Amino acid sequence: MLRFDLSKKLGETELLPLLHFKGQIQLTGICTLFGDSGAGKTSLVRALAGLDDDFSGSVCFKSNSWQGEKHFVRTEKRKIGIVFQEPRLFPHLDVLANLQLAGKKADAPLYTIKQLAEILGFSDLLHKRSRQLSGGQKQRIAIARAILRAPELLIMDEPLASLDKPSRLELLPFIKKLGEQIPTLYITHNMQELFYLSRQMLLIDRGRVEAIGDPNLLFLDARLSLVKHAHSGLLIEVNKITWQPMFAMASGRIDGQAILLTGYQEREEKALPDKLQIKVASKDIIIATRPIKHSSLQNCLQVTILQIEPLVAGVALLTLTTGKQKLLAKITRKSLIELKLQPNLVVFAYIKAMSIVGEAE
Amino acid sequence: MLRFDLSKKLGETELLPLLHFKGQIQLTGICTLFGDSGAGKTSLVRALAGLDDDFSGSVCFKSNSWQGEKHFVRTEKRKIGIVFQEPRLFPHLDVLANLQLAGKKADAPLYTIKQLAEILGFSDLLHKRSRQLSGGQKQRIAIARAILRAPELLIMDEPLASLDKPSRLELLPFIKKLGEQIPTLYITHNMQELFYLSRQMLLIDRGRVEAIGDPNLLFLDARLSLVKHAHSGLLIEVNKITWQPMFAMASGRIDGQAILLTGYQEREEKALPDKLQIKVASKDIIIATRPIKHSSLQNCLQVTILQIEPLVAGVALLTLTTGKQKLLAKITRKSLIELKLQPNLVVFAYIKAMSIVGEAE
Amino acid sequence: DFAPIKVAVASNFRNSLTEIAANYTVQSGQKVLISSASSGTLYNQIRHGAPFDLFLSADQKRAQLIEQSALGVKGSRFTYAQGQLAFWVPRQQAKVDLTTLKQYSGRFAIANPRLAPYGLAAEQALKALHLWRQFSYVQGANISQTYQFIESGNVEAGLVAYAQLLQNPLLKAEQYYLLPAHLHQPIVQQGVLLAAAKQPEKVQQFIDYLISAEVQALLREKGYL
Amino acid sequence: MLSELDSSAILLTLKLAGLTTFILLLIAPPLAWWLAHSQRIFRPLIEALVALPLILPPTVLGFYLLIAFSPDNPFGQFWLSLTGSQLAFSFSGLLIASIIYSLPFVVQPLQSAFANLQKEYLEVGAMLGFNGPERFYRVLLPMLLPSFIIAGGLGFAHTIGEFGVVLMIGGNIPGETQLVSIALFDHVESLEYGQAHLLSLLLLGFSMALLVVIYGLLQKRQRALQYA
Amino acid sequence: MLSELDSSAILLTLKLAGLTTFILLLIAPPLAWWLAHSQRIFRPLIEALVALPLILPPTVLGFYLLIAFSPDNPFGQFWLSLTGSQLAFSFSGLLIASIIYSLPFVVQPLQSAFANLQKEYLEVGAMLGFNGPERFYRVLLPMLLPSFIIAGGLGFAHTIGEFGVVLMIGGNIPGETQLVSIALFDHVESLEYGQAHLLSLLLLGFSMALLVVIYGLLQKRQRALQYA
Ligand SMILES: Nc1ncnc2c1ncn2[C@@H]1O[C@H](COP(=O)(O)OP(=O)(O)OP(=O)(O)O)[C@@H](O)[C@H]1O
Ligand SMILES: Nc1ncnc2c1ncn2[C@@H]1O[C@H](COP(=O)(O)OP(=O)(O)OP(=O)(O)O)[C@@H](O)[C@H]1O
Ligand SMILES: [Mg+2]
Ligand SMILES: [Mg+2]
Repeated sequence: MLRFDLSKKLGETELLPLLHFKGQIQLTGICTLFGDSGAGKTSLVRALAGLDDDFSGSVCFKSNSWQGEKHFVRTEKRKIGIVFQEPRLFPHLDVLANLQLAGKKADAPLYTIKQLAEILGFSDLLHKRSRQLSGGQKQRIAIARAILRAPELLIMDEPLASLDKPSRLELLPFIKKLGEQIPTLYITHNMQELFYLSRQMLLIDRGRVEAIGDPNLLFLDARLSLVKHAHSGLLIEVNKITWQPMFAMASGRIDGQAILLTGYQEREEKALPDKLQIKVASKDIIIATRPIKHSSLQNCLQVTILQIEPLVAGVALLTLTTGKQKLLAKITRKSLIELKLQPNLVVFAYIKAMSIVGEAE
Repeated sequence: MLRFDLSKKLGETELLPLLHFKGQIQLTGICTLFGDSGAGKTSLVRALAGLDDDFSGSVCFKSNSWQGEKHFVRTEKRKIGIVFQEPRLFPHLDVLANLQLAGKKADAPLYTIKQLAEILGFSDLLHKRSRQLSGGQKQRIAIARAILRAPELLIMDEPLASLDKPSRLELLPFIKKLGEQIPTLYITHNMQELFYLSRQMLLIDRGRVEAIGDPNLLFLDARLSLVKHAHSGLLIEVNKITWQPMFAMASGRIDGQAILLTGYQEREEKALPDKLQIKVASKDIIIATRPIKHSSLQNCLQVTILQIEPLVAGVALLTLTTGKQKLLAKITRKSLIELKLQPNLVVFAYIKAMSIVGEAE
Repeated sequence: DFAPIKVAVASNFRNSLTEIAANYTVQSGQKVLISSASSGTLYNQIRHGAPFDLFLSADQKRAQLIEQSALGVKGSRFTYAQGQLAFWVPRQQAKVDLTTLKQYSGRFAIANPRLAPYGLAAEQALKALHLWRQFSYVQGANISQTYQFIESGNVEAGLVAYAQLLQNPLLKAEQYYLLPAHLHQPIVQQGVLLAAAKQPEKVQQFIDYLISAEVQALLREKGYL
Repeated sequence: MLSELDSSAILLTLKLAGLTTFILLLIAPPLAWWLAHSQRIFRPLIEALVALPLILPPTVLGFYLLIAFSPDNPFGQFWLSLTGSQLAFSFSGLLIASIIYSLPFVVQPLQSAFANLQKEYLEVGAMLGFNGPERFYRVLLPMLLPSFIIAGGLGFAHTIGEFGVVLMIGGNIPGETQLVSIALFDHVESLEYGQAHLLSLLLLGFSMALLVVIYGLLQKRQRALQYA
Repeated sequence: MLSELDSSAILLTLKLAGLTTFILLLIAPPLAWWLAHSQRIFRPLIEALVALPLILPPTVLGFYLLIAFSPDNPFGQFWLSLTGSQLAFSFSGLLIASIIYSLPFVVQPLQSAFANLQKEYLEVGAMLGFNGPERFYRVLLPMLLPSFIIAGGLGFAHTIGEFGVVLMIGGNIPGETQLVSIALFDHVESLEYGQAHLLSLLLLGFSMALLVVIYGLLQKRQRALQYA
């Protein structure tokens, strides 16, 4: 458990006269920090790391009080590994020396430099200086450095922001696995990362903690500042996974209804997990009032319309339910009118595409 | 026209022993530089800007030779506005003074500081110092600085990397418009930005220019290193745009076939453009052998299958044509088998979702 | 025992004293340690506890001040040398004499009258000759600086110590004119035994040697009176 | 209270220290830049040469300068033919000597700052269209202002206190080469302690006041940079 | 060639300069850090105080130190009761005086470097688990090595050349407090030019060699940092 109640005055004339962060988060897996540019994400993690002593208030990490009225545990004693928003490699050291320095005070790092170099793909860069690295290379080395510190808490401030998509997709599973070994605070602007990595999300808005909770629920809540991101899609849990050798594809069930999992890599039958999480983008759902035949649409769920909201001109957002789980669907006003859709109507929701997000617990 | 042939030896033991960039690009609109982390994008633009005199070779900008065997025009004489990969604001100056400094040598900037502050959303930050800004705020100010330089060429190195999605979506149209006024080289890892902004793309791979051309064509070419990104979708041109007041929606034609444009903002009828570019993701196309009725699927194109390629297990990629234009569609192997699809077959392609990318010329 | 005698000597006499002390050590076996600085510096040091046995000042005043204070041994003050002033014009072809001095125009080097006894004497002599207002002066902080001003060619002429001139192997007799001693108060260099001396008898023996006829004769050869 | 000589010495000292600092602040930055960044093989030699005036005791340095300034020697001769006047015992001579002697004190704090400077900011300067000199005064100077002030302050203070060299080549000519340091030395040597204390106090008081004001402004700026 | 006195003076000088530089490199960094970053109102005052020894001519400074070191005064008395020996005219006295006098030369290049340091790197140091002193020697020192070398070199060179203060405080006692600078001064004063030139050459040669080696190593490291 990480509990904090921290505040800092920035000055009356400021855009944000006061930063005040209060909340508590579970230290299992990755907790994502999400919010607009300038909302205060970096400020919060810096305060938690003890890097900004202008913050007053309290911080409790597990059973230790890191900051209170009369005491302040210094950063170096908090055992936090930080990937700063800028890489901050030491310019006078080569990559290897930068990483070795990180191990000086580490008790038992989970990985060796060599392992990390392989995982993060910088084995060839060990003897380069910071100046000779590309932006993305620096970021990968900064990640390795934070891990080598053998921290009890890992803070990553947009660590993958300047990586290309394939590298990012390659690293995400590693970060997710890491998060299961070391509690992690992860700042990102990327919703794919957010949904893939986190079971817990801390929403920051204008210098405050606006909400803490399951990203799924927060993205469903139209009262939050998230509303501008919402409608992009929700996570759904699929269980009873089995393998369909004929189509080289796995299938499963959502609240009892069968579904085929596209995009899931081939695995041996016994290695299949029990449950999976998938993300269905709201624009990937097709609503039909009768079943569709003779098409490439494979996945059909029978759902009930819960709510119909107008979005931008010409587009409406439907909230659907399969019983226990919810889905969002974006359709045109034209369809809405032609199909005469209304709340409580039962319709067919065809899922055109989905992404496998991870194995559910 | 920007023509260059530049090379730099990095050393035999290096990952990339040699950087060698050769090519020529049109100076109309934005040219995107795309490539993996460490491919050499930053190195190329630095060489073009005259910031790395270890490069030998030649650079010609319009009718001026910037670098040749015996001469080298210094950066300060090249009139280039650069948004560096890191913001690099002067720490001893506040935002306003940073921006004013940029105007010192500018002949006739397109925008005033005030206008840029409004467009880029930093009006409230003018009296802050670099240390007091968030990562995304710094980046926005670095963009403004490069514009205020009144450059003849604009270079932006991942300028939006640390912005939240709503801010990014807000800024993209501005950058696109800017690109029409000042030729721009734009480095990004984000495919949405790439497709939205660029008519021309420079693909960098392992220290070389791998290809230059229309992103649509390059992403269609399986021989390029892009193959790992491909199959995500293509741009399509829509013409004869008209307004459908009943559905608050615009419609148009693709190679003569009618289509409804979702997601296009309301506009007065006369302000509608003649042509639009839309992007259709390959996973957003549904193939049917007979027309689909009673569903929210609105847009149907009759297309001919050109090619069928297996992708990962269980998924196939179809290349379709409407006559002149091409579309990619990703479908499951199961559908492929069940619908008995083959090259040269005429099928119905339903477009579930699309994004409006911009007005075509 | 063989604890050396520590002598504090004004810089301008350091050379001569080194030679004298070396002779003395050969004769008596007694070692002499020489520390030199300007008389003013030595005076200040002695006042603040410098561990010297004997103070050889370049003037009379500072030796007197020490003698009168608790730092010196009353009645131990003695004159060990008396300097002579010479008018030196190294680049002169004809023989330098009083007329040369009287007709000289240009910058004139002397020692600072406030700091150095040779400077004071120079001022007195030039005033006696009614020449004081005739020149513009360049002042050395001590007599050796004054000598160097002239020697280096930066000043053409000036009043220096005769003892210094005699050290110069290139010196020719035409280049200088020895000023008559009556033109200024005698440039007496006095010494005083310091109260802090651990072995006053040994020091007194050295003083006796210093003022012995043998040494005084040597000093006359070296340009002292 | 203060003798006329002493007060004219004060004025002269201020003039010398001011001019020396000014000239050094013109000469030192390019030299310091070169020393901080050149990859020439002989750079360490030049670097050591700059520090050299420190190694010799000032009086001895002054002695050698005296020889160099003499019209018998090429440099002194050159100067004489150029300006018609002699270098030794003149204000110009003092100025040249002070510049040589105080050079390392101005060069080295600057070099220390330049050596750690991130060249990135100069690239920004070039991007903004500034040429070399403009980058110096639009980017480097304001960014490294504390170092320039420290360097200037050190040079100024040192020129005020310098003494051995100016004693040797100044010749203590009232109004022309008689500086406070020499006057102060005179007072101490001639056992005029009262005047020595007074002049010391005055010199220290004035210099302290000046330095406190400059350093105070510097601190204020720093505060503004961090907390405004 | 070289008299026995001169060679013992050289050894003594090296000992003094080495020790002074060593001690200054211990004292100066924290002081310079404080001067570069403190927001205390009295910081400019301390900053000016550090520069103060420069303002007074060395002999005069030496004179006041002499007074302070005298057993008649509290400080001198304190020292006497502590160590049983007098401070003036002893090696310890010389050492203390040299430290005071050379302090600004070591502090100010460091301060100049610290003032421009980006604190970001110290935050990384803290993140990596290093406490204050560890951050100093694991982060600051290696990162700002050029500045430390410049500062140390300046302090060393200056201590070698210093003369006014040590003459006053030391008393020019052969073998005990007679340093090369004083011996050299003596030679010049007593018109022993041959010995003066020889000693100057030796001093310059040795110091140059030392500095060239140090600065050369520094340059080599710099080259490695940029081009390796
Ligand atoms: N020292 C400071 N003084 C005044 N304002 C500050 C200071 N530090 C940060 N701020 C302000 O606090 C707000 C939060 O900054 P912070 O860096 O935490 O944002 P962020 O959420 O990390 O944004 P980004 O995603 O752009 O990195 C910003 O508006 C910033 O201008
Ligand atoms: N001075 C240098 N010496 C040696 N290698 C260098 C130097 N500068 C860059 N490189 C190497 O050149 C390659 C290209 O670097 P560059 O910064 O151009 O990449 P990039 O395409 O901008 O990557 P990113 O998207 O991560 O910013 C990298 O592998 C880098 O390690
Ligand atoms: Mg941030
Ligand atoms: Mg890059």
